Amino acid sequence: MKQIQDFKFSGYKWLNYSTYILTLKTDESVAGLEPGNFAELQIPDAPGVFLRRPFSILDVDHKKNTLSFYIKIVGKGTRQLGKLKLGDKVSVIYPLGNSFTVNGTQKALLVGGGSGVAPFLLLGRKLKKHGVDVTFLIGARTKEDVLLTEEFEKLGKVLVTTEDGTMGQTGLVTQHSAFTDDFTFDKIYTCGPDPMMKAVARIAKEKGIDCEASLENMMACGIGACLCCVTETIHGNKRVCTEGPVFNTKELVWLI
Amino acid sequence: MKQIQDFKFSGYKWLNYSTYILTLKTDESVAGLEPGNFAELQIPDAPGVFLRRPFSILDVDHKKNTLSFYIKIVGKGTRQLGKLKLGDKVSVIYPLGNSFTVNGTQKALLVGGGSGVAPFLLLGRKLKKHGVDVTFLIGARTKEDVLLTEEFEKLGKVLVTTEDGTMGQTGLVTQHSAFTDDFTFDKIYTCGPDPMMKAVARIAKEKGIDCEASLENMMACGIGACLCCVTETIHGNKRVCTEGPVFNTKELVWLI
Amino acid sequence: MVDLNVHIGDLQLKNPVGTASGTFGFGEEYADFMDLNKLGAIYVKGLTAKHREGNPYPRMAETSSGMLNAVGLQNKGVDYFISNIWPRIKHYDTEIIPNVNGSTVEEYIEVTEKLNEVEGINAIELNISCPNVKEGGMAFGVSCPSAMAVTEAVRNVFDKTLIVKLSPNVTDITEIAKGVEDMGADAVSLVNTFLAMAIDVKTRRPVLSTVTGGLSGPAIKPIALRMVWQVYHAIKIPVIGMGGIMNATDAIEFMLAGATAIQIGTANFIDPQVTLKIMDGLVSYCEEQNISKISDLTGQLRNI
Amino acid sequence: MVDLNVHIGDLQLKNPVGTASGTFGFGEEYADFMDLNKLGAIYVKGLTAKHREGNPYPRMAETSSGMLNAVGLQNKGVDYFISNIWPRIKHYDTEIIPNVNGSTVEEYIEVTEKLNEVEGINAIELNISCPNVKEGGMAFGVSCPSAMAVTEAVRNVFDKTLIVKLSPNVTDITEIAKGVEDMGADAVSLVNTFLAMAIDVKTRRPVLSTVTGGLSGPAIKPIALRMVWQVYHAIKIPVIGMGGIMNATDAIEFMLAGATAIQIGTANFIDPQVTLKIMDGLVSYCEEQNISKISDLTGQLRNI
Ligand SMILES: Cc1cc2nc3c(=O)[nH]c(=O)nc-3n(C[C@H](O)[C@H](O)[C@H](O)COP(=O)(O)OP(=O)(O)OC[C@H]3O[C@@H](n4cnc5c(N)ncnc54)[C@H](O)[C@@H]3O)c2cc1C
Ligand SMILES: Cc1cc2nc3c(=O)[nH]c(=O)nc-3n(C[C@H](O)[C@H](O)[C@H](O)COP(=O)(O)OP(=O)(O)OC[C@H]3O[C@@H](n4cnc5c(N)ncnc54)[C@H](O)[C@@H]3O)c2cc1C
Ligand SMILES: Cc1cc2nc3c(=O)[nH]c(=O)nc-3n(C[C@H](O)[C@H](O)[C@H](O)COP(=O)(O)O)c2cc1C
Ligand SMILES: Cc1cc2nc3c(=O)[nH]c(=O)nc-3n(C[C@H](O)[C@H](O)[C@H](O)COP(=O)(O)O)c2cc1C
Ligand code: FES
Ligand code: FES
Repeated sequence: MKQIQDFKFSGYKWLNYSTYILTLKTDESVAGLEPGNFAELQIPDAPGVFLRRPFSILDVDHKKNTLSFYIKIVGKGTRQLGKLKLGDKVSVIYPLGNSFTVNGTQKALLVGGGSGVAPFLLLGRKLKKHGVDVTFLIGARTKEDVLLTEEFEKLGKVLVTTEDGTMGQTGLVTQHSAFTDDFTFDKIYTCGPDPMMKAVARIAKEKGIDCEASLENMMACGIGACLCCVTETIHGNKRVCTEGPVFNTKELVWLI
Repeated sequence: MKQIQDFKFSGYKWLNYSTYILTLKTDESVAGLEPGNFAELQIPDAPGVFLRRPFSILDVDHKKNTLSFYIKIVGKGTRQLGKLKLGDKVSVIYPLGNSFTVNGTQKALLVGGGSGVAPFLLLGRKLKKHGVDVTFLIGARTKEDVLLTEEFEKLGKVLVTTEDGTMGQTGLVTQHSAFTDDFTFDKIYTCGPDPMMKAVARIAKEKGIDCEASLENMMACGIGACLCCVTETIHGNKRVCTEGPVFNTKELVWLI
Repeated sequence: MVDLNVHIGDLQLKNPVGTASGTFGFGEEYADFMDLNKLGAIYVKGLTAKHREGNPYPRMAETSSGMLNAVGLQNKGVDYFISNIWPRIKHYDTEIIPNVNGSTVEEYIEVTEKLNEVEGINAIELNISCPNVKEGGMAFGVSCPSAMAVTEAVRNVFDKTLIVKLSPNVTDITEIAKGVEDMGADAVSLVNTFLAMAIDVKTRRPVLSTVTGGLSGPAIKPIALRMVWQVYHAIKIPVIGMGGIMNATDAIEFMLAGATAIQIGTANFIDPQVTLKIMDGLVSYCEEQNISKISDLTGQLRNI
Repeated sequence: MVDLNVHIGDLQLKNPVGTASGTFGFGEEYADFMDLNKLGAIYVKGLTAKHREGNPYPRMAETSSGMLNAVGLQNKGVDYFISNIWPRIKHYDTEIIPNVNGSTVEEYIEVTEKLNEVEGINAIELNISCPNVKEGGMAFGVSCPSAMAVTEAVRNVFDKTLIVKLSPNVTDITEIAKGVEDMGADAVSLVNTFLAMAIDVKTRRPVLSTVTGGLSGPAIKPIALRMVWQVYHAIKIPVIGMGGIMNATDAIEFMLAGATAIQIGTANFIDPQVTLKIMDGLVSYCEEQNISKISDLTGQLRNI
């Protein structure tokens, strides 16, 4: 069940100058959630920010009653959210959206770019629990933007591409040799910039395997009421906040 | 010359639950100013506050490069201004408006209510410097709202009225015996709620002495450009931010 | 105990607080957050005769104290509503009011005739002010003759309470209000969104797929309030006020200006429980001000 | 070096950034804060034939991302302007453009004829959109025939650049824009403020002495931007855009939508140096985007 709950700022872990992990704590218990779910945060005292902001749930701790988020600063809201002080209150609506499916998967490739890696921690854990062989493929502009790899290494193999060649293979994520070497994955999960996800979906189509993409459309309500966040699917417009954010790319009407 | 200058939050002195002295500091030198002058403060990160807010200058320290303000919380801006943290920047436009005149005054009564006492510290000092005999008459609802008396006692006699009788004489400021006992003041200065100032002005008129009142009209620009803050005078509408905030009450078209 | 009942046409609403069409889905979307039975009314998402896909994405943009939307009446059509959605929501103990749309007068009539047959639907809101569709919508609401024509046509086929939703994108909203009153509307609701626009300077493209969209939220409140005040003084039927109401103070302003009831739109997105808070705030205000019937607030703006 | 020059009628402005009438006094009020010579233009406070006291206090209210004003054209009259103010400000190396008002067509003509004689005054802005006066003002600007009539009358007595300032309180702003273009206006400026209202729920009274006032500030920006875009596509003469511009990004949005030049109003109250910052921001944008002439931005909105 969706809920609205007041959390308190509990801490940051800054990963680089523009990316941080935000942890929020509540006195009540944290609701159960699934990999792929997201939350809508109301950013306190944020001048110029009117609506809530959606973020994937990076991690949840049911003992400590915390939720954490992996946030990349891209504008006024994400900047302000990086300036919380102890005791600041953040209202959170969660868990929202559907989640990744894991049924039947044996060998999964998780392809993420930028803040798109956020849902992969919970997804990686779930896949591992289900005995799935997990490989993370992370694309970034440069070394400094390749984050969370330590966490991912606990769950599977981690491959990296950087555009400037400072880490892993040089180039775009879709140029990684994982896609050309003997390719034995039976499922791709992807989250990140649209062009990246489209390229990944194209590869999945070529290989004839399933691909699930987590979309980041602009949202107003986040709970299915406003119909602002739709994406075109073969069954008509669907709400990314409700029927998504995770879609099987076969369903999406992407010009790929 | 009016200026716009960035100040940094330097400290609070909380006088009661809803009133504080705010001190701001700049790295440059603080401009010269006169009793009665005010400033327009831009309240940083204040959700819902669009315009600057005008406040009388309580005190200035040209050695430490500080300005201070005596602020009563009445709404969102004054509430937010009471939540600054070290390092917070406040943009200040000052010195604005005209100032009290002291020429020829020998024995002055300064009648203030609420945050209206703010300009009286600088005024009291100037009067004292000019050898004027100064009496402060402070009206408040209750004891807890009678503030700054220690400061004022350094400059002259301090009389008090409270509506609930918890300090000084009971009643409204205009009911104080200072107005009935042999009245030897040759000038009244007043600042506070409009009804109080009007009552004080009426007494001054009866006594046949000059009275200067500092008005607190709603302002948009504070620098004479918008014509929002006008008060009606016998010479037509005048801008409180520029031809005021201090007016000789003889000039005001008050229905008194 | 403050009496919160208000009357709109033949409806008695248990309180003046409703949710604005298009911002509250079909109510169900908010059921996790609140007891829907507490609402005075739920104005559900705009319906058309046939299934509509609405406009392409992107459909929204955030603005200073507001947002633009260009949803464009995406809905599965009135038949789907009646057979699939209505049965799921009709049990709620609140007035559920469909929002009726059309590209032509015939389409308005078609949708209305179907709703007229549904037991439990006691009122419709005739939307002649949607700025996000190419044909019909706002075009009807910005010209007095066409607003009157569509109201008259719908009135002829609808026996229950008819609320006409007005567009703010007009020179004189009182003229349109008077016109639809003359044609038999039982109430007017205002305002719908303002036609507006956002541009992304990096790409030099409009933010919305449709270039323009509808502005809602607190940004428009002062204009909406003025219109409610003007319309209240121009007509005799009740006014349902909306546009940027975020809290009880805003709601009271609309009632003082002349609204009999109000609708909460964009505020639901920020706080899905805002309607309950507004109800509580209305009660507190009435208690503080010794008002025993909330309907006594309507139009009680004093002279300056 | 980015070429910032823009052309409006016979004027060559050194840059597109001007200050909006009524928000910048006669310029002098801002001289302590900035070098006025840097401005593209200063549109000075509205003038009438005779001295006017304006409306009673209170004249302003803060709103979400905006403000209401009900100043009501307080000014000392055109003669006083010409003999006392103009001599003090004429030396500034910027285009100083008086804003002309009237309750009747005759008054507009009288003010214009006097300004027409003043050497150094190269343009006027004809304000047919003031929402804060009982007679004239906006009444002229919300009806196409009267907007055309006053424009024609003024055009007949004015030899220099004539800018007509349009009201946003209309159903179709393009109709009025086309009308005044046909009557010989050299440019249009838009938008003036939106008729709006605020209520104090404690006293249950309007906040403004005049009940309604004009809404300005970022709240109105999305609507103003839409109107500039519409008008740009409807007429051939230049458009001067305004309404809630707070920074260079906003200014660029207006230029992309079709503005040749822009005016900054309410933003001056919050930051008296905002115009300089906007100029710097325009230059940076042009440099980043490899634009050598800022006038190349006008109307360059791409398709979605
Ligand atoms: C389901 C979902 C999950 C997301 N998960 C994460 C996450 O885990 N970590 C993370 O850093 N980001 C995530 N995002 C993106 C995040 O919501 C936006 O970066 C954020 O809303 C930007 O807010 P801002 O105020 O900083 O930016 P603004 O100043 O509003 O705008 C800056 C830029 O961000 C874009 N943007 C603004 N609002 C949104 C929005 N609601 N959705 C998408 N893009 C937007 C704008 O188009 C603009 O280009 C997610 C988005 C969605 C829809
Ligand atoms: C020249 C001048 C000097 C002043 N000096 C002081 C001072 O030294 N100390 C002090 O505490 N206050 C002073 N004030 C009043 C102070 O400006 C207001 O209390 C403040 O602006 C309220 O801001 P807010 O956001 O807290 O209130 P809001 O939330 O905006 O409103 C709360 C209430 O305050 C009133 N108010 C809002 N803005 C203004 C305004 N610009 N001017 C007057 N009233 C307003 C409103 O009508 C409302 O009733 C002065 C005002 C003026 C004009
Ligand atoms: C996302 C969205 C969708 C809307 N859809 C409709 C609609 O289908 N029918 C309608 O009459 N109004 C619709 N509206 C307008 C609202 O009902 C309301 O008139 C407007 O938003 C102003 O109120 P607010 O400022 O409280 O949101 C919609 C508004 C929004 C924000
Ligand atoms: C206090 C104030 C006074 C104004 N006076 C005038 C005026 O005399 N003549 C005029 O044409 N417009 C006047 N305006 C309107 C502005 O010039 C401008 O059109 C409007 O404020 C929108 O721009 P903004 O949002 O940047 O302020 C006034 C606006 C304000 C806020
Ligand atoms: S964001 Fe409102 S329906 Fe998805
Ligand atoms: S506040 Fe603008 S003129 Fe005084």
